[in-house]
Amino acid sequence: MDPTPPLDAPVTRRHFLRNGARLMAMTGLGVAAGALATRSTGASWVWQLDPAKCLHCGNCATQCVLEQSAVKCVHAYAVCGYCQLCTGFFAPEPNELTTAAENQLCPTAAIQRAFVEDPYYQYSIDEQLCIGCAKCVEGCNRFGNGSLFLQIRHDRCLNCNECAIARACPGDAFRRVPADHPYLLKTAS
Amino acid sequence: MLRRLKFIIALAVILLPALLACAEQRFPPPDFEETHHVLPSTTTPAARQIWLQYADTGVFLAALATAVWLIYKKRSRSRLVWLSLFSLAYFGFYRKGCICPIGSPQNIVLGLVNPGYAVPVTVLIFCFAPIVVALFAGRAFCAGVCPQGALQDFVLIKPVAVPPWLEQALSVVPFIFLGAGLIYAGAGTGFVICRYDPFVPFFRLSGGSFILTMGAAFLLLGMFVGRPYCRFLCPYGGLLRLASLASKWRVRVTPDTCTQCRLCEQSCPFGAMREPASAARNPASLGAARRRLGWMLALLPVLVVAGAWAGSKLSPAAAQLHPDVAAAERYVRQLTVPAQYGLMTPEALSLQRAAGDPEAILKLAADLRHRFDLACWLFGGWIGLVIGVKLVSLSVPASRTDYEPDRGACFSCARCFTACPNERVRLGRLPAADKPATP
Amino acid sequence: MNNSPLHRALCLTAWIAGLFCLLLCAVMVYEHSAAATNDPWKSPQLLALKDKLAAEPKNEPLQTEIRQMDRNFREKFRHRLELDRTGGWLLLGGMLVLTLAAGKAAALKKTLPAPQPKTDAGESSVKLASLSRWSLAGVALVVAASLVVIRFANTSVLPANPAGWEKLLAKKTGAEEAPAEQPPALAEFQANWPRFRGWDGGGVAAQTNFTTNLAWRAAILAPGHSSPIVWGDRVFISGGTTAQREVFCYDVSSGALLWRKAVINVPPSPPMVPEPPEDTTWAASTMATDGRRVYAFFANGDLGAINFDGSVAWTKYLGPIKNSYGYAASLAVWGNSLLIQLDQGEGESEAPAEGTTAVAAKAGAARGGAGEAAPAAGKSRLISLQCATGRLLWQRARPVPSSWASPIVVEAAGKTQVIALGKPWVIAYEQANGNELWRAELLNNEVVPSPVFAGGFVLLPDPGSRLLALRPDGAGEVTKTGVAWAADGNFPDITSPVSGGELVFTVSSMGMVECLQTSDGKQIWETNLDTEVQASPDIAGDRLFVLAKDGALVMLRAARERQEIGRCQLPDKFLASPAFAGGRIFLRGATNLFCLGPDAGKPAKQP
Amino acid sequence: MKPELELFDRREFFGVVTKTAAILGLAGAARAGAAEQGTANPFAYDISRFQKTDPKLISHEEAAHWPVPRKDARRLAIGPDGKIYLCAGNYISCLNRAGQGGLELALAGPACCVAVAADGTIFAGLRDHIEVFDAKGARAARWESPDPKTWLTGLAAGAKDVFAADAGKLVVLRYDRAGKIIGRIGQKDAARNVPGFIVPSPFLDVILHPDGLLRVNNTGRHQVEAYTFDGDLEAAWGKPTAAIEGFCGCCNPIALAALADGRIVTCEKGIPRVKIYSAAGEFESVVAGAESFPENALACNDLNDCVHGGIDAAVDSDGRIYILDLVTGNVRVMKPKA
Repeated sequence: MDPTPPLDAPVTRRHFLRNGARLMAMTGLGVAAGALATRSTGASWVWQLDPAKCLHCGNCATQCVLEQSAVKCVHAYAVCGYCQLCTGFFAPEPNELTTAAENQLCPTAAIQRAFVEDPYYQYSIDEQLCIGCAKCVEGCNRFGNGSLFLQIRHDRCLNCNECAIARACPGDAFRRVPADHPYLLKTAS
Repeated sequence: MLRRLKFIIALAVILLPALLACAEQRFPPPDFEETHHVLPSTTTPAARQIWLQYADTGVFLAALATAVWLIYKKRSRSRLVWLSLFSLAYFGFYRKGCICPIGSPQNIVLGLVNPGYAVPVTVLIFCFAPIVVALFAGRAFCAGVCPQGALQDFVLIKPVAVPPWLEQALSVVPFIFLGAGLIYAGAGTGFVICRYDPFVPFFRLSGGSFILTMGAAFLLLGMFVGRPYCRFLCPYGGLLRLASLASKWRVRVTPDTCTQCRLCEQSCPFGAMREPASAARNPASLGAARRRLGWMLALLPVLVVAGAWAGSKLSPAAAQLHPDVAAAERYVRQLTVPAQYGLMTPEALSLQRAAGDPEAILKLAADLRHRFDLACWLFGGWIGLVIGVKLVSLSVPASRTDYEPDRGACFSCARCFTACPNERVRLGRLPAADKPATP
Repeated sequence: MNNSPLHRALCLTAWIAGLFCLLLCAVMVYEHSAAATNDPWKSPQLLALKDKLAAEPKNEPLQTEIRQMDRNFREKFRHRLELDRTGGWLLLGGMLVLTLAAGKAAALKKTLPAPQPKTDAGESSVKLASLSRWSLAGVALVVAASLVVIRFANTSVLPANPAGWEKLLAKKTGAEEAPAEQPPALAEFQANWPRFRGWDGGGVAAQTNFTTNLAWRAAILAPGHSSPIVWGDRVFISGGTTAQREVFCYDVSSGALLWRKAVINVPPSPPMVPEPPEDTTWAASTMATDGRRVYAFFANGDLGAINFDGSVAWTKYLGPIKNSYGYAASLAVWGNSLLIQLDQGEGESEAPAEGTTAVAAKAGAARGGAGEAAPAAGKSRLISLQCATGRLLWQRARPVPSSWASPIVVEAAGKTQVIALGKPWVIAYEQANGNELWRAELLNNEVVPSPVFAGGFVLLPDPGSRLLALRPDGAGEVTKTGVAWAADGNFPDITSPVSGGELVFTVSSMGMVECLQTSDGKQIWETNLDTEVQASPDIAGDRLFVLAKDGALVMLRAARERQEIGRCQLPDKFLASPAFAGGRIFLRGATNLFCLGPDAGKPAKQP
Repeated sequence: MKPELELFDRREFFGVVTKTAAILGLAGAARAGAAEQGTANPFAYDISRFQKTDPKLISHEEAAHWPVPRKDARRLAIGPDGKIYLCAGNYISCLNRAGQGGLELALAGPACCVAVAADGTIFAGLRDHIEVFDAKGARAARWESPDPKTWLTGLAAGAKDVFAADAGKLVVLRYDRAGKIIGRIGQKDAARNVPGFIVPSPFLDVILHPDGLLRVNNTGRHQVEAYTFDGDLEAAWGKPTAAIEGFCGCCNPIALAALADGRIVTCEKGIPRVKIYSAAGEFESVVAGAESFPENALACNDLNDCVHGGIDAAVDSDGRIYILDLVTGNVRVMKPKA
């Protein structure tokens, strides 16, 4: 790759070649930059999880480069039925409807259940504990309104150039989106 | 499984109207008459501020400029070390190594191929600035700004000389890696260069077992072999190597005349120092060299064509890295052999998804495979080209009068400066008297 | 200086730091491996306990045990996360110390180089170059080998070429061709009466031996003006009420009702549609058959294909149909395709109704885009469906309003042409693909009579004004060039002409019979039956059959001299045209289906 | 360089290289192993064991099944003449036992529920009002919407009264035959200790039980509640669990039907199944388990909420149970096992 000319050539030719190469390289870069500049954006991109495509496979908990995934379960309160028996909170065969460990579905007890008024209970996520395993999401979607769903929490996400979860997502639910609308929340329609 | 799939397919057809109906059917949450409880709203923590990213870019450019200044004006290794440590701290451990120039060419290619992806300005700068610098002043980026490089440079304890013939041969690997990274980016199938960056896990203090082990291995190797990743793998290093071949200025070991003392050769841990090479004495071998060069030049196109042909055969395997193609594969497989997957495993779910709308997934896969056919064809040709050109360059007889660093291979780490007696004299560390006499 | 205390200290530090790092690594790796059993969601014990509890729900100690275990598993989990966070930094620190110390130590031990000047620079560089080339070849080989391994390590079952993809997709979307069934031979069509006025709509029977004694009569179970069709030993009629539309199958020899089948539940057919006018009925359009299925089309837009055993093959909704007098055009079958002339509306200005576009769209989708010829501005169109599946083969928009004439298919000018009338156009389409062959702007009145093809001409009355003979070999617009001759006169407004070849006969609805010369349209004779006629006349052998509305079946000689051979009277009201097949004549009255022919010796078959 | 130095260096170099290679190899192996076991999902929400029914529990077998002529079927009822009345899309279709039949009533909007009185009068519940047709299908009356939030999902027609389950207002409305509201049943009322209905998804049903009481499914509480016509809560039973003896999910049972002998047929969604309970609420047997409704079962794990899964059931005079699968639009006719 060393464009050294044969020995008998004058030294100046080597310089000439080098300058030519540099000129070409610069123009090449310039053209590429120009081509991109027309479409390039001042903003940046972030990763987004589309809950409509999510298959609740558990990859978000295991595949993220972070020890504790940047994907967490979030709760669309406006969609929730405030069920007494929340299938996202209770195991399929709950012993009784209490917050005792044996009745809970969440492996890390990250869902808090608060009594509002008979017979309604409010459920909220403790993000410190949530590992984004989507077990509750599956429970809620299978039986309920689907108010529990996964989202990438951008205060935690490192915004890797290649998202390790996106790579492994069976539902193809991850997308690069402009950073100004990073979230895709469910709303009561 | 097969029965299940039939049902799902039926379902996909049946449920389309239902899907539309569902929005209307969903029930609002209770209006809490007694407590008038107000519904909390879902929090949405913001991503990193955009201006901070521009700040990063500023720091990056500043660091580059400083590096150039330290190399050419100050000729100071120690300060360069401090700069590289700063870069390691900032771009490495603070910014977690994302985005770094090493992966940025993939974004550029994706931006060129996929109109849906507009390359952020910051990425453009991160990608192009070091190359432009290299075109004028060599690999200053590697010397003082690249956190990966700094890390390896830092762990280098007892340098061992890699045999030059091996060094030469392995120097093609970065280009092959670059090719792979770019075709995958172009085919919209992830960024393999980022995927196999062995040091980013250290910056994040977390990562998969495989990549962590890779990183550890590279660090261990790096204790004895100078910058193994930069020299034998880093694709961006490959780009900079090319660029700096055409660089306007170059690092000079000695401020004035070379005394042929070979101290600099000893001092370079990266095997970048080239010894003087005069023309071979007897003209016979010269003729042989010319003939060989001719043969190699003739071989070049052959290699390219052969590579392209072989590469085109590669796409069925290469495409499977894309999840959708993999899903399609799985789907078509189970049509003949019913698949057995565990409960809710990603494989099973992706299979369900494929079965829900086979036409869509197959169309997608077909499109991707088509793209990969072209991409792999190019990749093969690229490999052929790289090897061919390297052969040619190895057949061009070199001619040097002094000991000087190879334009491409030199990281301009400034180690050799102080090894040169003349430089020491210039710095006043040696009295001019006991300059070793030229033999 | 090897044994300098500094050096020893440095070495010691390096060793300690290294050990520390190793230890830390070991701990962290262990923690991660232990996660398989210590994570609350993976631990086998915990899961086992939970199952146990499911078995005995009221077991207090078990519950407390679970809670306890769950708690300290969560503790462990949190602890592990802690360790990961802090351990990472510790590890870095350790490595920092290690490298610094080791580096310094190495620097201390370093013996200064005393290189000797090189003499054989040139030679060595040449040697190096050749060595490098060989090693490069080695690297290339390794790369190639690994690529080959990758290639064959993960094989692909996906097709390699576009054709393969096409096939795979076709298979998935179920759009692949239906098993191509061989249509019955043309001779079979001719021997039977498979559609309105015989195999080609010409009203000419294949046999000549028709007797007029009443073989049997069968009650009409649902009203309708459609004519009977005959295939083999079955005669079919259709009828309909607001409640449901039906197809009836009778045995030709005994008149026994073999089966009746309702064409219902044809999504997206609406339940309520405006009643068609009384004198058109729900079932005015005559069915067609290809010996495998009978195809029935009703005024509400329901199209049904019914197998000969009475089971439904397929149904399709082509409506809604906008037709002020009610839809009446009959179906035509040719080979494997079913032709429907769906003229409707007051003009071509109206936008296509949802129903029609939906059909087109559906067909397009099912066909992978082959149904692209969606109807244009007007709703009138000519549709060709695949007999076996009802899949759309092609459809062409027609620039005409409602019409009531039935299309005919003729073999002329080396092509199979579909000829369809609609004010003001006579248009011929290619039967295979629906491409327009020629068109002539000749019709000034609403079109009820259907065309016939005889003596190389397409003969069609322009009701009330004239009879036209067209040469079917033109191309493009043939209004000027295509007309062989035009005979003025009060030509029928309802019944279709009939021609044995040399002569063409028309019967007006007032009962005026005219005989013209096919070659030039010169009138040979005319006679007045002074009775109302709605059914189209037919020719069998040398006899011209004219069925009057009041039930009189008049037989005239189909020849240059006028002669009435005879007539017989049937006790019913007749609007449908008779069917001639297998030596029997089938006449559909308002209340009864009559069969004239050799007396049925056999006992009536039971359905 | 001095040759021996070079040699030494090279040996050292190769040593290092081999070590590294070994490490990398191990890493690769480790990773491969990880990939093998990585397929299992430790977080799987496992209800597969509930989707298989113990054959010993199944008491009925399929006598016939046929498709509903129209899309979006929601409820079915059985008329005195033994005809099946289905509300599907904007129509009430009246079919005979074989699924054949002509009479169809077109409605202004989607029909949510239907009931047929002993005299053949047809009551069709639209989203917010009731339309009345005589046995011939002629429109007889239209009972206007009692409340904008009204969402009718169940109807029952007695001799003198008509009961409409209003899932929107969480109440069962009692109409007289003239269409006047003469009672509101099941509204939350501590004094009469009526707990009130919880209806997270639109499936509130009401049936007339042979014992002269109403049965209403309080889905959110997983209870079947018995009310007098005047709205006194007489009894309630039901256990929330995915296990066979209870009602699964957030809101079940979604539909009820009563056999002549007083036993009660319940329908669930989520884990779609139809079961029979004694009048007192002991679980007796399974009419059709989840495996009989595969599409219905999948409807819930494929889509993002489960409101369009679902089943409805009705019982005819000779004890055959008609099960309407809302997802496939099929009706299964189940007769007791011989």
